[in-house]
Amino acid sequence: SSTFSADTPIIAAAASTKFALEEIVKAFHQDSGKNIRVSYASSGNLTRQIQRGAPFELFLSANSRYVELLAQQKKTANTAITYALGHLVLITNRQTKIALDTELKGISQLLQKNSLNRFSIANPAHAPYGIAAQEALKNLKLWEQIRPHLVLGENAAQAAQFSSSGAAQAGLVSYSLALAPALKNSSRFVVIPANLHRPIEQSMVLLNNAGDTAKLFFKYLQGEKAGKILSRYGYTKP
Amino acid sequence: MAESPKMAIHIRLQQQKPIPLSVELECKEGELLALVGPSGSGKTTVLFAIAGLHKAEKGIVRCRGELWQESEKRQFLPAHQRHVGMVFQNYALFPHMTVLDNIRQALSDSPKSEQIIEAQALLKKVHLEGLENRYPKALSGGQQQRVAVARALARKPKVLLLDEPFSAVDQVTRRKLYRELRTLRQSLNIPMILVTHDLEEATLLADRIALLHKGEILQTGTPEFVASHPKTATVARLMDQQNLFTAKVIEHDKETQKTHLRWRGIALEAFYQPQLLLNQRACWMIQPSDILLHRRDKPTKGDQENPFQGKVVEQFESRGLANLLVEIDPELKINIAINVPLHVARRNRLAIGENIGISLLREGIHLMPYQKLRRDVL
Amino acid sequence: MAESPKMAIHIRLQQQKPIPLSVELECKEGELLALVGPSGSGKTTVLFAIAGLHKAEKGIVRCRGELWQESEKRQFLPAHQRHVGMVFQNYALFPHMTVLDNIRQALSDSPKSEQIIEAQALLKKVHLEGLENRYPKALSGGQQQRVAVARALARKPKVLLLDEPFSAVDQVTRRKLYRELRTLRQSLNIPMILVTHDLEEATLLADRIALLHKGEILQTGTPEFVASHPKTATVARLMDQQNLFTAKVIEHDKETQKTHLRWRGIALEAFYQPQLLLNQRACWMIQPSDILLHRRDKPTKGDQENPFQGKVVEQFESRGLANLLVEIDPELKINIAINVPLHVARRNRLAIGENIGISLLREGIHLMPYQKLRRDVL
Amino acid sequence: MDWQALTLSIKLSLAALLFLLPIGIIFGRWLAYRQFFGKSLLQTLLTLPLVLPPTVLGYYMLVTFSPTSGLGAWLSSTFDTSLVFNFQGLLLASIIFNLPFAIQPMQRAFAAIPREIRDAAACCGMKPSRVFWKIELPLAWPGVVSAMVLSFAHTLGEFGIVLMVGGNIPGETQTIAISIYDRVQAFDEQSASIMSLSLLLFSILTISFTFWLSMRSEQKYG
Amino acid sequence: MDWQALTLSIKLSLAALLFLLPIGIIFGRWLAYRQFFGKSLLQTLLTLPLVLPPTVLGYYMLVTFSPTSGLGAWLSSTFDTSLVFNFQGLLLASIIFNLPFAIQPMQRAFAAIPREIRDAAACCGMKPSRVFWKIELPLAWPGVVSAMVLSFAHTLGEFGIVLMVGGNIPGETQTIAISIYDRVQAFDEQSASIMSLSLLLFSILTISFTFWLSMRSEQKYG
Ligand SMILES: Nc1ncnc2c1ncn2[C@@H]1O[C@H](COP(=O)(O)OP(=O)(O)OP(=O)(O)O)[C@@H](O)[C@H]1O
Ligand SMILES: Nc1ncnc2c1ncn2[C@@H]1O[C@H](COP(=O)(O)OP(=O)(O)OP(=O)(O)O)[C@@H](O)[C@H]1O
Ligand SMILES: [Mg+2]
Ligand SMILES: [Mg+2]
Repeated sequence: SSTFSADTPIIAAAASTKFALEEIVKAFHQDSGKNIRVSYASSGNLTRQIQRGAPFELFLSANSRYVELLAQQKKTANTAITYALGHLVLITNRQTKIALDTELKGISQLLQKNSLNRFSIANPAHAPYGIAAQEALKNLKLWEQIRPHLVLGENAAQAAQFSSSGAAQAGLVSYSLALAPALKNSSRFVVIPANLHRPIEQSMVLLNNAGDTAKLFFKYLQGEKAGKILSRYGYTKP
Repeated sequence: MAESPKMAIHIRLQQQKPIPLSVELECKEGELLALVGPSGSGKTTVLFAIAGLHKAEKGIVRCRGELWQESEKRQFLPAHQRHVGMVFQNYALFPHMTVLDNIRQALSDSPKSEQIIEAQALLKKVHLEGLENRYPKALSGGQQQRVAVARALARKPKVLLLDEPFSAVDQVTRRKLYRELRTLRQSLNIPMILVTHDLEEATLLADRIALLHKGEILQTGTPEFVASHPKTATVARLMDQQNLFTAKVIEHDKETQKTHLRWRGIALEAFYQPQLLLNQRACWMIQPSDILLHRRDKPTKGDQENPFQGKVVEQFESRGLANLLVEIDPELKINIAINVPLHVARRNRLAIGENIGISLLREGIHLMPYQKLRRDVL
Repeated sequence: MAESPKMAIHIRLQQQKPIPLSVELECKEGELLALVGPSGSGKTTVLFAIAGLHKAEKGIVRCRGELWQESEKRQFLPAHQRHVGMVFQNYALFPHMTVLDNIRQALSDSPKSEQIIEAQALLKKVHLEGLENRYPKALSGGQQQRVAVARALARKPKVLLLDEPFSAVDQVTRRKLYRELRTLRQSLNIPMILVTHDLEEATLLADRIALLHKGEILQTGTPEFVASHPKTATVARLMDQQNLFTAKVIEHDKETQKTHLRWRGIALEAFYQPQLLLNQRACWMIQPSDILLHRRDKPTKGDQENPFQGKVVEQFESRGLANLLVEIDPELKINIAINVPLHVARRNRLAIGENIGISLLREGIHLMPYQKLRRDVL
Repeated sequence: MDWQALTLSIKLSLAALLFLLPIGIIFGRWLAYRQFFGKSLLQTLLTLPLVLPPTVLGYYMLVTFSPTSGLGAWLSSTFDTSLVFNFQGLLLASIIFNLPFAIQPMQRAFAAIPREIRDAAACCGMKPSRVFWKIELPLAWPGVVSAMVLSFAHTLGEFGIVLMVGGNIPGETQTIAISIYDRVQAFDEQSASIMSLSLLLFSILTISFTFWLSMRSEQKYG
Repeated sequence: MDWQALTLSIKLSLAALLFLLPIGIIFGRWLAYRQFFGKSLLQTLLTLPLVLPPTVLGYYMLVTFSPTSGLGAWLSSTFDTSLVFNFQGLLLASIIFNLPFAIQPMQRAFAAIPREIRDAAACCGMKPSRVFWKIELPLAWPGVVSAMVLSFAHTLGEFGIVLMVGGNIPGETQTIAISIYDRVQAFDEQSASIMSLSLLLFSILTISFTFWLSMRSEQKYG
């Protein structure tokens, strides 16, 4: 490709990290003068692609499970590092009249009144934020009741689209998404306490063909500047 | 021409596009009108206009008191409401239906139980028994055409439009179909318009013929009359008259009821036709059947009328007739076509190269206004 | 029949499916063979087999020394290598090409620059000048057919196959095309096979005709001979002979060169045809042209041969001939068809209901083996 | 094997066909026989559902029909129905993204019927409706079948738009395609393969039977 | 506006057409004129790419062609090429999932040419290849165009299989469809709308021009 020199590494990143990562990549370019190309997709898809020889040098997963899987299959060049933790938010469209609270009391009231229609989460079968959402709902003893009302997004972003568009009354999605400018205007949200689910570990690992730039970026992500950016996008330090 | 109310169908068409058309036609109940004319003269287009498949720019089509088209009133009855039976020039059978079903489509007014019986009766009429369950692609050209005829009849039409309906049928079958058509005319009593390029067919079947040329009707009348008394040389040519020449009118003699002509220096006598101007050129024609062959043994009465000596330069037989081309002036290469029964030809030992005498019967010499004749007229 | 090497084209076909076919045909250089037969007899199928568009189960097709098909050797030359010029019964023009381009497709052997000139010359031959840039859908039926003829000629074929090539063309144009075809025969010198249902056309154009019936060739010969000397009553019927009857053979008289018949109680004299068994039934026919009309004023020589008195029951004119149906036995309803020149009919004041005398000329009475005749034979 | 999802998919495909058949035939026939200004443009517009990624198309549909939108609110107040997260929504989505496959082949099939055949039908006194049923439709049938097969297969396989509009609710909007997708995403490759094979097998049986039927009737007269 | 992705998509669509055109024509024509046992089955197999969800199909392609598979390893050792994560891979994927749309309409278009027209061409001495170029192809052209338009639009819009096989690499395998999808996922609705509209506009222009051209030539003789 004409716009990227040969030593521009391609890194694979979970789609949910897109907001933060785009800014970090820019900052990295300013600081080091080096370019990075990012292929965003769901962590699961990226894992499958890496298994099949995708030319990625670094993998940022929204879930530590996939990274471990790759390590087992000797696709990784170093040990994985959790560089950030993700958080869940309860989100709803501005026009939807729902009381938002960290214990989802408003939702359970709606459930009792039988007036909850649809509630969106990412698919707990494979999406990291979906798994966390399921855990949180289970811990709040809402899971069984809410199950018939669930609509499942392919990923957290789709779950957010469901609720932010008003098609679903509310949903549990990632904090980083909720901070996106477009959502800020159309939605309201509260952050769910991290103790309601296992940590949503944003793991990263260098892959077998990692070059110097990728290694540099791996370090950069653990640095202070990246940390600041990450925290602005709703991630916390591990 | 004011339309008479007795006419079962009356058509007046005027258009410039896609082809110029200026046609006025009428046809009575039970009358069979043959629409003849050269290939491309617009015959099919006229039928389409009657059937409602072509909408002429300006036009009136009236059928049995119904107004089918009147362009000024913006009235145009769609084809399916017109009750016409139409045989298409290229048959247009429904390829996905058996012969029987093709015909039954036009019988949909009858109850189901009768449809099959009626369809089979029609198939018998067109001599196609046993082919009920064939699909059109498994039929020969002539068989397809006859199915198309049966389908048109099945419609119980108010007017029957036949676009060269027998062109693909062999002569023997055709003769049978002619007979069926004649029977039908009596039983149906509807106007029928038959497009044909076969003048013999027209003569055989039609009460009147209308001659179409470049979108215009040149003449209508009984087939025999149009053939023997064409209004113009063009009509004569289109009626396949081979003996067509020009001459000068010399004298009209009322007493003897003769008109005298000068034809390439030769004096000719025709029957009295005073409508042609004296000392002007005119066209004239004679039908081969009005030419007498002089018998070698004993001269007959007609032999005195316009006698010529000539040499047979072409001869072929067809249908029991010997068709001869007789060169009566080797210098001017004037040839005259005559035909005689075969046995007469044989008895007179006619053959190419033989010298014979002929007489152009006065009664047969028909005069027309002058026009330049094409060289290729035989 | 052993195939002679001089034959330009030789065909032998045998099949049961999709229709039974058992055909052997030959045609010389420059010869025009007319393939006639009733609708559905297999004419198109035979042409398709020659052109390589139909593969007969068993068959040999040889053309000018080339082997085009020999089923035993499993040899079958595909159509595009056969160099046939074919006019399809339904024209089969290329709808997406102009008239000129349609013709040029068959001229692809010529250099580009010559193609247009040649194509235009051909268009002129079929009298279609000026229509070069039309698409087929904007042509009338007859115009399309003539384009198809031009295209077939453009191929510079080794054999010309014409499937009813003039069926949609009007009579005047057709006559011109006949002349072109005759000129062409001389210049091309290739075998030509013409399928036609018009016996007159066959007579006019063909050297020989082959009569096909239900997939079998019944008789071949010159058109005149087949018409006047059919081998069987079936052939006579297919050749549109209307005077076809049965009689009993009474006597063969070698001395007077007569064969005596008894026909429904009446004695008939025919010319000497001893091949028919005595005291057996036979079929006989006579062409209308071999029937003499007795002149009211003066009897002629032929009047003594098989004289009959009868009444005119039907009369129509066509092409200068009066076609009469004469009822010679009101009880048995035996009708005989005769035709006389119009002027003769007029002079004798023939009309329906008139009583007339006729003679069946001995020379015209042709005998054939006995077979049951269909009732519908006129 | 997720029988529920398979049943739903089949139900959805058949229901979509039920709508696409008349829509495709009516539009296809209309486009085939009518000439008008802007016809190319209209034909183009009918192919556009293909141009956008299904998920994106689904998103726009979601936004349009969600209860917070004007149209969605009107629908829910007037008809007490909603076109998201339920079968109706899936159906609408399936119909929309199949329009191009349904209409175009049918248009071509109707256009291929010679003018004179339809003229002959009119001269037989057949009303336009009868001409349609007895002549046009049977002659266009192979093209119609082809369009239907494509639409049927496409509905079975589509998941982007279906996921977006339907919300992946088991038993309600979780089609077999989504179910297979989920299994693959969950690294449950065995289930995914079993389901894929069942789906393929089912498709092969139904589609090849359809083709065979249509071919047979065509050969009779073709 | 992601011009890079748009360019890539157009390149991909055109390249796919370049392959689909001959494949569709050859297969379509063959299916139209040949009768053989199992023809319905073969036709069915050719519609199957539609039945599986694109992502799943993409996954199976990934499994088949990745360098870790037998076929992939052979490809890479023999031709030094790989059919995943690059343009070739996208192209192959696009060709496969468009096969049903390319072949079926073309088959119908060839089947609609009357037998006698082809016979007449042979009698004009035209070799089969010439018959094909001069007669069959021009007459089938409206159907071919219709198939091409569907394939073109479908390639522009497809993203499931492309994402899986291509790996969403900017400048290499990130098509406009993926790019729009990404924007939508990132709630960057403005960019998404701009890109969607541009894509639609581009499609409308190219496709309607194509339709118009094909219609014009058809009207001349149709
Ligand atoms: N769309 C068109 N554009 C221009 N000319 C046309 C169009 N359609 C037909 N024509 C011309 O109109 C004329 C009349 O056609 P029509 O089919 O009525 O002739 P026809 O008398 O039936 O001839 P035929 O005896 O050969 O069937 C022909 O010369 C034909 O070339
Ligand atoms: N596929 C088929 N199956 C059965 N019979 C067929 C099939 N195709 C043609 N036939 C029959 O074969 C016979 C011969 O057809 P062909 O077209 O050769 O006749 P033809 O002599 O050319 O007649 P016409 O003068 O009417 O054109 C016809 O009786 C027709 O019905
Ligand atoms: Mg005509
Ligand atoms: Mg024939």
